[in-house]
Amino acid sequence: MKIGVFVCHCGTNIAATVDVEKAAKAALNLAKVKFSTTYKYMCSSPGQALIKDAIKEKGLDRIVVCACSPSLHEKTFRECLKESGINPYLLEIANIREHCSWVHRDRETATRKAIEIMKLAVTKVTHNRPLEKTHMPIEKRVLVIGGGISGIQSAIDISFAKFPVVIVEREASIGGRMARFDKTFPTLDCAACILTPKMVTVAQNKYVTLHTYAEIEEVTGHVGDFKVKIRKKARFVDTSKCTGCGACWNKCPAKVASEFDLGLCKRTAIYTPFPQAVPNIPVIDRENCLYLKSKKCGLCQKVCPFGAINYQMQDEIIEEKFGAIIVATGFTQFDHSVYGEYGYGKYRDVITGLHFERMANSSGPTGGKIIRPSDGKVARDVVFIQCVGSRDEQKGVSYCSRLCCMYTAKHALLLKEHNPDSQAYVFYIDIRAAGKNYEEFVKKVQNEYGAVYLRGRVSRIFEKGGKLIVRGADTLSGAQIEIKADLVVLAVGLIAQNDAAKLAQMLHIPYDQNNLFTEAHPKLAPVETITSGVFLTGACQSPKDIPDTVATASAASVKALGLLVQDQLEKEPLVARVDKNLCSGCQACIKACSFNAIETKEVEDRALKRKRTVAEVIEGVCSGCGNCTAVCRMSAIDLEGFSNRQIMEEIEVL
Amino acid sequence: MLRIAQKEELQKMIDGFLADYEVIGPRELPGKGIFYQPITNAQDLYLGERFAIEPVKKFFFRPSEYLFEGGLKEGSEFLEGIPLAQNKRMIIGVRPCEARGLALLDKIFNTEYKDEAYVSLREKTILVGLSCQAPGKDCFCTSIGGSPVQARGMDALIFSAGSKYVIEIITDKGKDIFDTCPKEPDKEEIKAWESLKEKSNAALRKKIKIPESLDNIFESGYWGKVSSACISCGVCTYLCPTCHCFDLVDEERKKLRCYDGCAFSDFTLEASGGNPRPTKMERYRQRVFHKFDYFKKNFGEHLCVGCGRCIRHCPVKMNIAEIVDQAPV
Amino acid sequence: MSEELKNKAKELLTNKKVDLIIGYQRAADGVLAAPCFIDSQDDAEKLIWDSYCVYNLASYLKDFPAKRKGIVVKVCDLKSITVLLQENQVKREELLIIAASCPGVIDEKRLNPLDQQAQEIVFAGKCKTCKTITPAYYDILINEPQKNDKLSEIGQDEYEPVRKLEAKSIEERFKFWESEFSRCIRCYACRQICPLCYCPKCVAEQITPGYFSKGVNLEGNLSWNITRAMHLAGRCIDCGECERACPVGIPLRDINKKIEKEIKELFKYEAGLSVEQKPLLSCFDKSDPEDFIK
Amino acid sequence: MTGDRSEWEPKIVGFLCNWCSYAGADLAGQSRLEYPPNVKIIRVPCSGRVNPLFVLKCLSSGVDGVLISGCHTGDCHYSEGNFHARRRFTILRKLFEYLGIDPKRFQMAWVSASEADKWAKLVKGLVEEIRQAGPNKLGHR
Repeated sequence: MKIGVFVCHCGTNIAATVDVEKAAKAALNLAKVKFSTTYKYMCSSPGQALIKDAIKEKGLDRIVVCACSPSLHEKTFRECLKESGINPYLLEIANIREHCSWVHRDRETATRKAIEIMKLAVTKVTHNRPLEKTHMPIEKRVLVIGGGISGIQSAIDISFAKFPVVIVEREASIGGRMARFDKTFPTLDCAACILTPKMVTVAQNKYVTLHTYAEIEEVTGHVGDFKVKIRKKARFVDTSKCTGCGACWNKCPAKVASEFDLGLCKRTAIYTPFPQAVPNIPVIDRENCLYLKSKKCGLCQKVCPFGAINYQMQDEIIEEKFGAIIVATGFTQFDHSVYGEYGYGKYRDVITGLHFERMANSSGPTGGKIIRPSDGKVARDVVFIQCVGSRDEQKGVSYCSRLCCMYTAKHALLLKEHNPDSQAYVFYIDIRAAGKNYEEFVKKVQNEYGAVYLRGRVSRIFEKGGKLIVRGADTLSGAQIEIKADLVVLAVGLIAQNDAAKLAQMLHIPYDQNNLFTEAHPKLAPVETITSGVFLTGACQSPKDIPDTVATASAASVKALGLLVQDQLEKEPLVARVDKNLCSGCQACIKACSFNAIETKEVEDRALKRKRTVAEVIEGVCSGCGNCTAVCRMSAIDLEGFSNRQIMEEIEVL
Repeated sequence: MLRIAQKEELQKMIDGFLADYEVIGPRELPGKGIFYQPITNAQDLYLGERFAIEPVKKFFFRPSEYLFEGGLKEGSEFLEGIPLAQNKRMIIGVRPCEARGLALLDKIFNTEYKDEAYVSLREKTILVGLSCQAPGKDCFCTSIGGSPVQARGMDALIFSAGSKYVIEIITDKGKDIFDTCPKEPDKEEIKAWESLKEKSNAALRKKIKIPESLDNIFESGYWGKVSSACISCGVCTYLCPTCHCFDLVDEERKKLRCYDGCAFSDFTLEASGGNPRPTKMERYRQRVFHKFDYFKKNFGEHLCVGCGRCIRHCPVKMNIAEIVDQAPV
Repeated sequence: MSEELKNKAKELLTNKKVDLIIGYQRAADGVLAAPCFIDSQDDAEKLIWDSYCVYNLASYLKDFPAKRKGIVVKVCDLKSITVLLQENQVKREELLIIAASCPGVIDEKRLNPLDQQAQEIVFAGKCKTCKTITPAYYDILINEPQKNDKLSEIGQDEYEPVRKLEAKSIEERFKFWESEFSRCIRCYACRQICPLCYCPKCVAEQITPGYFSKGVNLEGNLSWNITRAMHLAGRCIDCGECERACPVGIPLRDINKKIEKEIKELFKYEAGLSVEQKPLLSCFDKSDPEDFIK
Repeated sequence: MTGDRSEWEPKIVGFLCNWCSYAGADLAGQSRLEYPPNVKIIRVPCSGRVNPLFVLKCLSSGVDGVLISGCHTGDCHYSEGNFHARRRFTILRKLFEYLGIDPKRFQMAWVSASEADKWAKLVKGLVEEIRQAGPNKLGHR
């Protein structure tokens, strides 16, 4: 072994405080160091040429560069080694600038320390091994979990690049929350008008497969090779025969509250959630179908001209492989019944923003009339209350739900448009209208639509004389306020889906105390997760409005496509490795790995003459954090580039 | 040559030794047992009947010893022996079996091949023994050529006789140190001493028979059976006054010699990963054969002194005496 | 009880329910017990069960891979089997657990080595505070579980020795342990007897790299004993075998108990409670205390 | 073992995670913050990489103090490594205390990539604390 040590002056950055010549000379006293020299700027072209020449002339096979932090030029010098025909991982950087010359003033002290840092690097490089980047095949298909606007957008983007994509949506139709909206802020586009074409696009796209009324059952494998079991719930309607003619739901006698319309109207037991459903094929709700419950009725089967109704249908589990997964499972609404001051959810005329949205919608349950659900009278005085469940650590969640300020403003505007005689009152804590044309929109609602904004909280709502008495404070004027309202609309917060944690566990992605999925980095990797190949979009990560949701959907798609366009997956080789002779198979590492990068493998133990189960690292998945190595009691698992031997010897030479 | 001393006189002599020697002797650690340790005055000594857990072997063939250091210093290679201990030592209270153990170890480390570390420690040390009068239930020295009153390997041997001590001087070294004790026992006292020796011998009740040779049962299934309880620890070998297997290890820049034992699973493990003694059966058989067959063939006597330590301290009560006694020869 | 055990054992071996039974027999001295391995019904006569059956036989399970093993266990030993199952070292279907009602076992160290007769029984420290009577699970239960009422004095603090040491100054504690560890001869009896020390090659034996000195000196002995304790953190079920096996009387249980106490207080974790439990050091809680971290 | 106390300078080993603490120390350099030279840095990918055996090795090799520094909880580059490290070393530290090993000799800190100032102060404080604790007598140097 011939180690070369190259000490950089970095102009005067290093040389002013560290005696670089002395350091270079000291290097020659270290075991296996055969050459050392200094240069003004080692990272410059002549500097690199110096290293390359020395490698050639002196036959060096391992290099230590004493210079700046490895975060700056480790890559540069690895490349330099590669060009000289040495494996790029046979390099160590001794950080004698940031960690030495820049933090010490005394020349002697700094020189002594620089030599010690160099000694560490020389010791470490002695045990570096030549490594090659690893390659793994990629299944060139993407799974999108959730068929709301975010999943739809992701699927469209991926299909655009001509890769197959599968959407799994648990409802009977794709469309998600956005399908229930009337207008969108701040432009007041009709939600259906912009969403429906996208829904149709995915439905007709040959690269997109839709599995509606389906759920994820199990996820195994890893990036490039996820194996996913999908439960296709029994629809009791043969999708290949049904044309969506509607004969069945027109005849169905069982009526239940419509989930899509939040109970504002009824639907039948065989139903599509809404008229523009994609696919436009109904499902039979097994809890409420008279035939499935008690073998009575059977009307739908009789009236179906295509014989599409099949009461014997069973759930089906299919298994498919994917290279990447996009999680677009969205959000659900905060349940405001925990608020006693708003009547524990028992007043029929205290509704949520989404109810309002449905009422405002011309194809909605009230045909676009904004009324009091209790008596059907037109709502005139309407109180909007913001931050219900949001920004409330006691009863709700601590975070801001981000969209409520905007949708409340939109509602106040829609109210005026629908009921010109009406008056909107908005109780708020702060107005958060940070978005393009958002502030202007709120101003417009206040100034042109006459919405009265009251800064303060509502202390109580109670019924009196057919009206809702809303008591609250206007903290700006200091006045106590009492409003006789026809309708109260609560801007309830956005929270994670009830089963979000379960899905996160299946995907091995972390989630926070609110069950919102955690991105790999809050700033620099906002749509990635720590599980390589799993990406996040939309409100499953944190509350997002439609533009942000669509943006993250496209971002996640690009990340997924970035994987798919590669011939093979390339991974840094600084990963953990198991010495199967030392491994007891206790699986402590498997249970400790955040990345699910270790699996079990059966091997023949020649000494014991029997089969043994040991751990094995999936190189393509391992992130190289090394946690497993410290968990392993028998030190059977080690980390390339930061091996036990290297660290132990580094300690020894200190 | 015999001497006799009152308890106080003996203690005074021992206190006198402290000026010239590092004096080591059995001390009682409450709740733990008896341990050989340096003493600072004669009162520290435990001169009762209980045995020290570890034999005196460790003061000569040390549990671990740095032999030399080498590497790079200022760019050039160096190799330095680690200096041998120079001070004079005396170990008081050594049992006949342990001293005999040293005599056996001498055959290994101080005959043809001279182990510098061992030899220097042997030469620098005076051994003063203490006879056994109430041997333990696991003792079987008389079955293997020893006895509770045997003086082999010692410089002097002390017998506790009521309020007095009879001192049997064996070597010149022994004579030198007990010069300060002028009193010789009278006839009565000698008679009492001789009957004491007889009684001591009789008190050792456990007798075992040791086969002439184990050759024909090397392949016997017996070894698998008797070794099944073995947990492969080092208690029997480390506490044995005669076991002397060792391992050499590189530690940083030093070469370390430390005890090895045939019970350990990596005993005779080769660098290739192969091991001629892969299971505890082969290793336990090796232990018995080494002690009761090979050593006799090579050195004329068994490599066991019948002290019973390996039986007494075996965490799973393996009993080599019974195993040898019942060997199906 | 021994009779009941013998009969059960014969039945199991005759009906080929197991290939062998790991149990206890009388030792050669006629007083103490020793482990035994019974594979024929005739040998089943050897089996005994009484207060001399100190050993945790779970250590022997690894010696018989792929065999159906009957094993005689006490309540405390059973927990080590739970950990072995949790750590995939044995297969439940290869085990037939014969739980023996335990009256408490003797403290071997208190027996006078010079006395050749049977002596009065002094119970082991672990038994004095053992409150568990019924084994968590088993295949066969020998005799109704009942506890010697001299034992399990309710209210006795199992961590008393630990607390006593904690109350000392840091210098006193160091002196205490320095002296205790100074006797360590590195025979590794503590490791070999431990049912949970099953590593194919202990870090103490590894050489490239060597993790700590093999020398019998303060740094080597301290490193070994700390490593042993750390590797049992969240796994040790306090069978006390390490301390019993230690020929030089190092109070190893006091170290194990310290860690047991800390992890109970800090992480609400107890070893050997269930097979499904995640290992202590393979998991964490985001709210784990961190008051010492700067 | 180090002899004369007046000449003795504390020797400290710092295991720094690559993503936060190592970068924090880099920033201290970029900000030209001055601090004592006693801490020798061993770069590791994550505080979770640090094996208690490394700490033992340090203390038995005569190192006077050991520092493990990682990302603040929740900021770990690998998401959870520092949580694992925290639990692991909480136990080790408790054990050290119990065995009479001065807990000052084994410390942990969370230093982010932006906390150059915290890093410099940490080193200063650490060196002072170890200086007061005196030379480590466990080790063989």
